[in-house]
Amino acid sequence: MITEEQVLAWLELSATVMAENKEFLTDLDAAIGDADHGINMNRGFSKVKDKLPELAGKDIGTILKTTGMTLMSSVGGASGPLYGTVFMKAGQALAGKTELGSDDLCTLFQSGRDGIVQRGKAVAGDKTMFDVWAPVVEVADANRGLEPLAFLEMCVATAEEARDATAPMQARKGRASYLGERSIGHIDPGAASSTLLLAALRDTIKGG
Amino acid sequence: MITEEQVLAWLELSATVMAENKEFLTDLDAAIGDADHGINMNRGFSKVKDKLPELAGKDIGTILKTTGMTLMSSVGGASGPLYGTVFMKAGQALAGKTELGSDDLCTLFQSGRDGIVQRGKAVAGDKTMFDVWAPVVEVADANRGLEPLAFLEMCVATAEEARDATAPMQARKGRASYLGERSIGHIDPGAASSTLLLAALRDTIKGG
Amino acid sequence: MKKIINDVDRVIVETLEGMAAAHPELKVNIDPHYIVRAHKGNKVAVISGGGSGHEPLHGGFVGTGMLDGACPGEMFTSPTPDQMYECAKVAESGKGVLFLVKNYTGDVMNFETAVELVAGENIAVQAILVDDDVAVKDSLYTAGRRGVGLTVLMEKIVGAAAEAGCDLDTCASLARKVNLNGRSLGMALTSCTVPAAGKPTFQLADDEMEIGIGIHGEPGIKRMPFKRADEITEILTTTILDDKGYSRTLREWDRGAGDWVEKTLVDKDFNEGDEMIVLVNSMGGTPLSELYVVYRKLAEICKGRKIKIVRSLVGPYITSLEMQGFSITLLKADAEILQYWDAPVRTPGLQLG
Amino acid sequence: MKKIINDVDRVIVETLEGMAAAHPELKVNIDPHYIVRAHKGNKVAVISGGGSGHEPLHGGFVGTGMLDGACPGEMFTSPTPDQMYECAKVAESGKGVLFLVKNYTGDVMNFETAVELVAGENIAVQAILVDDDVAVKDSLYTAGRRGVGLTVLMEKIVGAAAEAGCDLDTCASLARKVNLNGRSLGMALTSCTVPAAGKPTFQLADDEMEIGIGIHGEPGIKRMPFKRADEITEILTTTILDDKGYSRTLREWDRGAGDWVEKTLVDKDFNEGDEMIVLVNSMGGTPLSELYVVYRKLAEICKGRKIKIVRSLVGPYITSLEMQGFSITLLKADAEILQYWDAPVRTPGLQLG
Ligand SMILES: Nc1ncnc2c1ncn2[C@@H]1O[C@H](COP(=O)(O)OP(=O)(O)O)[C@@H](O)[C@H]1O
Ligand SMILES: Nc1ncnc2c1ncn2[C@@H]1O[C@H](COP(=O)(O)OP(=O)(O)O)[C@@H](O)[C@H]1O
Ligand SMILES: [Mg+2]
Ligand SMILES: [Mg+2]
Ligand SMILES: [Mg+2]
Ligand SMILES: [Mg+2]
Repeated sequence: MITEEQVLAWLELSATVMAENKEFLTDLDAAIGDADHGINMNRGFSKVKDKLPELAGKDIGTILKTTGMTLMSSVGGASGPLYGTVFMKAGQALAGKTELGSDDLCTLFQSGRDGIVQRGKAVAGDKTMFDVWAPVVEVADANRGLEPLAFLEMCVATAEEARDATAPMQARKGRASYLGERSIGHIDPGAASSTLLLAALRDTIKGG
Repeated sequence: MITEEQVLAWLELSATVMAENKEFLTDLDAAIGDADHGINMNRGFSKVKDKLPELAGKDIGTILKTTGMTLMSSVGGASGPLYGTVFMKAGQALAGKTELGSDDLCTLFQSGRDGIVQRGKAVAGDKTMFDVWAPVVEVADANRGLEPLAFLEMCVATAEEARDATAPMQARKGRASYLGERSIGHIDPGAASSTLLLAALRDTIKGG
Repeated sequence: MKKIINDVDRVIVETLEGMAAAHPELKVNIDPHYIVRAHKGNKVAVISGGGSGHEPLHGGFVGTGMLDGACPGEMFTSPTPDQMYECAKVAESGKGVLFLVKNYTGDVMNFETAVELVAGENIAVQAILVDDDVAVKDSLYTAGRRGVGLTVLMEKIVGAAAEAGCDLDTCASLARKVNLNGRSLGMALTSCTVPAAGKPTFQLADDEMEIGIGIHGEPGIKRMPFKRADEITEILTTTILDDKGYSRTLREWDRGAGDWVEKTLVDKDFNEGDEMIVLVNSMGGTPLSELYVVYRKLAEICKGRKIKIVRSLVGPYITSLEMQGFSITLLKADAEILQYWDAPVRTPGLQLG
Repeated sequence: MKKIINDVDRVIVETLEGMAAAHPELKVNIDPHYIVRAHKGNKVAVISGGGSGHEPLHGGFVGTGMLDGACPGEMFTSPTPDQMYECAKVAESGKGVLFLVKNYTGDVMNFETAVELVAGENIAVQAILVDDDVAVKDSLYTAGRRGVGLTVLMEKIVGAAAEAGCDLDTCASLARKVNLNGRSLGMALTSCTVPAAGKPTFQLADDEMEIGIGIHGEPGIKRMPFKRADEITEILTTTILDDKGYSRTLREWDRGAGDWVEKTLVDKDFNEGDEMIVLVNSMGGTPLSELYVVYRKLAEICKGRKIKIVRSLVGPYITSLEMQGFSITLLKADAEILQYWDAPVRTPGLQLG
C-alpha cells in the first residue's frame, strides 16, 4: 500500500523532477509550442513543494485536491487547468483515504483522465497528454491485481511508449495544432510531463 | 592648362570614384562615425553627375558653384555643408575662368580650405578633412611653377600622406570626437574622400 | 541572451512595479497579478488578460475609455483563474463583468474557470472570445483561430461602449460583432527570446521569413524566402481580404442557466465598398518607419480593391517581446463601431480623441 | 540584413508616403522632404528636423500642441538647408520661425545655413540647440554634447507654448531653459543596421554592452561587461544626477545684427527637492516591459535622493532603427515647464492631456 507520506514524497520528487526537466520540457514545447511548458511545470510544482509541510498528516484526498488548486493558480497556460483538474478530480475521488492500493491508483488515473477530457475535450490521437493518460488507464484497469510497484512499472512502461507514440501524430488540440503537418515528428510536451509524473510515483515507491 | 571639359570630366570621374568607394568610405565612418560618409558622398556626386549635361559650355566658376549648391542640398550631414562650401567658394574665386593653370588650382585649394575653416572651425590635428586640405594648400603654394600634371602629382602625394597621418590623431571635431581616445588608429573618412577627389582630378588630367 | 532585466523569474513583477511607479492612475496588485484603474467607474467592468510579453497589451490599455482591469500571466502563458477572479471582484461595480479573451486553449480554459467562479458570487458575467488570425485555416482540426491584433481594436471599442454606459449584454454583442468583422495576419523576420528559456524560440536563416506567426514567439504556418516589403504586404493583405466564411463553435456563458452554451458563429466577408479600421502593428523589434512602408502598400491595395480605410493605427500595440515582424488587422466598421472608435481613450498605451 | 523595406534607396520616401496615407492631418512633401500640419496655425512655427531613423521623432511629432514642421534627412544624416527653408516658408504665418536643432556638427551647419536663408526673406527666425547627452564630457575637445532624449521633451513643451500663442522670443527662451535643465544618457545591447550599409554599424559580444551611445548607431563612450538592469539603471541615473556645470559656447542668431552671436551657457545642477519630468526611452528594439523594469529602479534611486518625479513618459520616442537599448532623460521642471507639459498634444507619435 502507498502511504500518505509516500504521496507527499511523490509530490516532492515531482518538484525535483520538474526542476531537472525544465529545459527538456521547454525544448519540446519550443519545437511545436511556445517554449514554456517546462517553465510552467517547474513553477507549479515548486509552489506545490512549498505547500507540502502544511499538508503533512492530511488525508490523501486533501493532499491531491490542494495540489490541484495550487497548480490551477500557479501554472497558467493550457497545462495549468489540465493538471489542476487532474489532481482536484483525483482528490475528490480519493477523499478521506490515508493509503492507496492499486485499485485506488486506477481511480486516480481514471479521474485524472476524465478531468483532462472535461476541460480539454481531447480525443485519442490529438497529440496531447490525453494520449498518455488514456492507455495508462486501460493498462492499469487490466492489472488491478498487481502489487503497487509492479503495477506502476507497467503503467510507466505504457506511458513511455504512449509518450513516444505522440511523435508521429499531427496535433489537433492546443498550440501545436497551428503547426499542422509541421507538428509531426515531435513528442508532445504534456505527454512527456505526464510520463515524468508517473515515473516519479514509481520511483518514490521503489525507493521505499 | 586644364580646360572646362576637363573640369566636367573630373566631376564625372569623381562621381564614379565615389560610387566605387562608397563602401570603403562608409566603413571608415562606421569605425569612428555613423557609417554614412560613403553613402552621403555617393548620393551627392551622383546628383552632381545628373547636373553635368546642363553645365557644358558654362565657365568653370559657374560649374564649381553649381556643384557646391548641388552638394549642399543633397549630401546632408557634416560633409554636405563642408564640400558644398568648398565648391561654392572655389567657384566664386574662379568666376568667369574657362581654363585653369597651377596658379588657379592654388586658388581653388585655398578657397576650399578657407571654406572648411569658416564652416567647421577646424584647426590642424582635429582629425578632419582640413588635415588634408591644409598641407595640400602649402605644397601647392610652393610649387606654383610646375605643370598642372606634375603639380597635381605632388598635391595627391601630399594628400595621401596627410590622409594617413589622420590615423594616429584623436578627433576633436565632428562625430568622431565623441569617441575620444577610441578615435585613434582610424583614418578620417572626410580626409579619405578629399584625397579621392584630388586623385580624380590628377587622373583626369593624366588621362588626357 | 542580453535583456534589460535583473532576474528571469522577476521580470513580470518588476515590470508591474515599474508600471505602478510610472502610472499613479493605475492600481497594480502584485499577488495575484492584476491591474485596475485607481478610480473605478460605475459601469460594466471590461477585463482582459493573457500571457505577458505583448506590452502594451493588456495592462497598458487599462484606463478611461478602454479596460477596467487586466490580468498579466507569466511570459506568454495564460494567467490563472484566481487572478481573474480577484481582478473582477475589485473592478466590478454592480453592472457586471465582461471578459475579453484571446482564443488560446490555455486562456480559454483559465477564463472559463474564472467565469464560473465570478458567476458563483452572483455577479453578472460574460466572456467573449477574439479569434481573428486567418493564418489558422480551420477550427475542426486545430484549436481554432488565435486571438491577435483585433484584440486591441476590440478592447478600444468595447471599452468605449462600457464607458458610455452600455450594459453587459450590449457590450458583449458589440464585442462579438467586432470579432466577426475583423481579421489579422502576421509575419516575423526573427524569433524572440523568452527570458526564462534564454534562447530564441525558433531560428530563421538570413534569407527566410515566417508567415502566419502567432504572438507567442511560436513558429508560423509557412516559412518562405525573405521578400520585399510590398510583396509581404501583398501576401498578408490579400489573404486577409480574400478570407471567407470562417465558422467556429464557441462557448458563451448562459447567465440564466448558469452553464455554458455553444454558439456557431461565422465571420462576415469583406467586400468592395467596405469601410475599414486598420492596425499595422509591430511585433516589437520592427521600427515605425518600416510599418509606414507597409501601410503605404496596404493603402494602395485597399484603394485598388475599392475598400476604404477610414481610421488607422500604426505602431507597437500587441507585441512578442523583441521579435522583428509585423501584423495587419482589418476591421469592417459600421456606425456603431466608428462611434466607439472615435470616443476618447486615455491609457498608458493608447490615447486618442 | 532583413528589413521590411523594398529598396534601400527608397526607405525614406516610402516611409513618408506611408505617413501621408495614414495621417490626413499632415501634409507630407516629398521633394524636398518635409512634413507640416495640413491646417497651419496663426502662431510661431516650431520646426525641427534631423536624420531619419529616429521615428517617431521628428515627423511623428508634427501636430496640434507640438511641431509645425519637420525635415527628415537621409538615414542618420542631417537634412539639407533647402528642405528647412522650404518647410519654414510653408509653415510660417508671420509670427516667425523657431528651429529646434540637435547638436551635431552636420545638423548645426545645415540649420545655420537655413537660418541665413530664412532671415534673408525677412522672416523672424531663431535656432536653439539641444545638447543634453552627458556621455560627452567636455565641449572643448569634442563637438560638444549631442542632442538626444531631451529633444522630445523640448519639442513637446515649446510646441505647447507656441500653441498657446507665445511669441518667438518667449518660445526661444523656453527652449533654452529646457535645454539647460535637462540631461540624458543612453546605452545599447546591440547595434542597428543602416539599410544602405547593409550590416550592423558595430559589433557587441554576447556579454558586452555599450554605455553612452548616441542615436545614430555610433558606438558609445565605454564598452562594459553586460550587467543587470538595476546596475545599468544605476550607472545611467547617477551619472545624470551627478553631472555638474557643463559649459559650452553656442551660436544663436541675432535678428537685429543679422549675424551670429556666441553665447556661453551653463547647465543648471540637479539638487535634492527638484521636481522632474522623466523619459525612459527605447532605442527601438527594447520592449516596453524592460523599460518599466528600468523605470522601477530609476524611481527608487530618485526617491532615495529626494528627487520627485512629477511626470513621466515610457516608450519608444527617439530611436535608432531597431537598436536594442534605452536612454534616460531627466528634466528639472518649474511651473512654466509643467504648464506646457500638461497642455494637450495630438500628434501621431505623442498624445497627452
Ligand atoms: N485541449 C487539450 N486537451 C488536452 N491536453 C492539452 C490540450 N491543449 C493542450 N494540451 C496539453 O498542454 C500542453 C501544453 O502545455 P503548456 O505549454 O504548459 O501550455 P500552453 O500551450 O498554453 O503554452 C500540450 O503539450 C498538451 O499536452
Ligand atoms: N568641424 C569640422 N570641420 C571640418 N571637417 C569636419 C568637421 N566635422 C566633420 N568633418 C568632416 O566630415 C566628415 C564626416 O562626414 P559625414 O560622415 O558625411 O557626416 P556626418 O558626420 O554628419 O555623418 C569627417 O570625416 C570629417 O572629415
Ligand atoms: Mg507552452
Ligand atoms: Mg557620417
Ligand atoms: Mg504558453
Ligand atoms: Mg551622418
